[in-house]
Amino acid sequence: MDNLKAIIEALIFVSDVPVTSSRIEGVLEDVKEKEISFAINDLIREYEERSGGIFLKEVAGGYQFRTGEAVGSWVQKLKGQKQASLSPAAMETLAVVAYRQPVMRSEVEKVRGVDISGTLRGLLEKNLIRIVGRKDVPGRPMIYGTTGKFLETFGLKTLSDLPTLREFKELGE
Amino acid sequence: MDNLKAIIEALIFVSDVPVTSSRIEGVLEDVKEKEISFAINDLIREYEERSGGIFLKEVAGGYQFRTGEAVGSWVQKLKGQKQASLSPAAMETLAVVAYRQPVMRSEVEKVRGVDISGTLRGLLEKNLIRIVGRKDVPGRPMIYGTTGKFLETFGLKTLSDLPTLREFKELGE
Amino acid sequence: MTAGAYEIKLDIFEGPLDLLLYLIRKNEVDIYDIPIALITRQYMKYIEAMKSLNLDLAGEYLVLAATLTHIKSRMLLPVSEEDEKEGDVDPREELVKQLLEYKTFKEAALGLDRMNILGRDVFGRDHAGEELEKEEQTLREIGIFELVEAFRRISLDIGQKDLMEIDAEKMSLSDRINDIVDELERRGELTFTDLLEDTGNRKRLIYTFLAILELVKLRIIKAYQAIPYGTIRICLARK
Repeated sequence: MDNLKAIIEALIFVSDVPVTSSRIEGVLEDVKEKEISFAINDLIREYEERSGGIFLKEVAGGYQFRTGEAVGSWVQKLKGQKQASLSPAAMETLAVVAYRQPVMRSEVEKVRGVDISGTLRGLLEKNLIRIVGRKDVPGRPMIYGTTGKFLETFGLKTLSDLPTLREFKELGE
Repeated sequence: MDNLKAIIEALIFVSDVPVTSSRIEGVLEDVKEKEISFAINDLIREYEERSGGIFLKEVAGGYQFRTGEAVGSWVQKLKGQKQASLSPAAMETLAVVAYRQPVMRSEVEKVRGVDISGTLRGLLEKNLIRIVGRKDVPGRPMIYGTTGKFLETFGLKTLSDLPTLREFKELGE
Repeated sequence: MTAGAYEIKLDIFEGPLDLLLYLIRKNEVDIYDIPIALITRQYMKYIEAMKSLNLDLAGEYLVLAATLTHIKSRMLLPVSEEDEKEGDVDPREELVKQLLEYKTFKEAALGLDRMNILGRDVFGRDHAGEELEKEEQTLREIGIFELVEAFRRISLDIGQKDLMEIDAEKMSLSDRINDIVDELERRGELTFTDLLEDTGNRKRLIYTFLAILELVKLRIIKAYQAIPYGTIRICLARK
């Protein structure tokens, strides 16, 4: 493997968060942006073709190594305790925040028809959503949006990678 | 790649400590010890031949992925730029300064119940807080407040965008 | 049906709208043409079942019960001339709209759940056991939640009442104080009029004045006059 690809592979491997190409550029000062992006795409393709236990993925605006879906249950077994998934209620609140952001708590409650303080707090604690500011209306209510961790958790490159709401509307009818 | 190798690769990849072959055997109950050891040796050889940024190594009685020596200096460079969060202690000091500003050190210490010289210096160095002046009492103690960098770090437009404790409580505990 | 027949279903609903959707699906009726009398009757039975089991019935269930009853009564009324003039609105319209919207987001939530979730379906490397680098040069984006959580934590420890309520007005004053200090750091000296002039509204003017008073009191700024009734000049005290 050429040296550039080897370096990039190692940089992505050691990081605990998705590594952005600008961070890689910051380390490899003299290398052109284009060369770096070529090398990354080469690596992604190689792992894809090899079809092993790990893959290089583009998520949350960066790059990260992850295990493949096919081996997930074995990793789960190694890790022991089952990872706490989000409850359906939390997932509903998250869906409304994700699609309607920036959104006020009252708007989410109107859609779901229930009080959402519990799920909102849980999602804030898990760092899947965050307070993005206040709305310029009387009472200046807080507004919420999703985080980079949300993109990372759901394996999305950007928010525009979310399936459109229209797709779900059709599903529902 | 065959399925067994893919699983083993994933199991070793996800762990932060070397994975022993007996742990792998524990996950793959029905697979013979010999098959597992063959698969691991295959993987080691493949990474060796590929000569990329990461290698599979036998260390401390187990197996672990590590970056290659050739790329070590680049990894060091990335780690030097590591983005860090604030310690809980620093976060508490920052919270008191943010909500109570303009505030004296002694007031923060009274609230936190500990000496804060360390966290205060750290926050000043990170340019999250600053000295805004001195109070006109004996000893002329310094008064602290937050900076523009503070607002930027927390994604706030103004200090009045900070949630009040009342709002925070409404999220339930 | 007895209360027991509903019992098993109670905790699978995410709220009143979810229960309503379930009833519509169960009866295989058209969401755009809900037989309101039938659905209301069944809905009420669930509510009664919850009550008889002494379940903590969330207020939202009762609100929807009232809405359903109201729609039902409106549908029984003969259409008056006034209604005709208003375009003959179906009393169910608003509810159907709300249900459809909720249904879309419920599907979206299921869609999220079907994705490959990190930590459940796919895994990254565990970095917990690795030594942390001591150098902290840049700060990552930190959520305000962490900051408030830290503040709440200590407020609980201390239990001081005055710590508990920080109102927006105090923060607005802090904003103005910081603005003035910033401006003085940049320009060295300002006149009293400079500071009061650029204030667009009355509220801001008051905050500016209070901020100057606070800053003088704390000896963060110095205000001086060369001659009586002359220009008031303001500069930072620490320089």
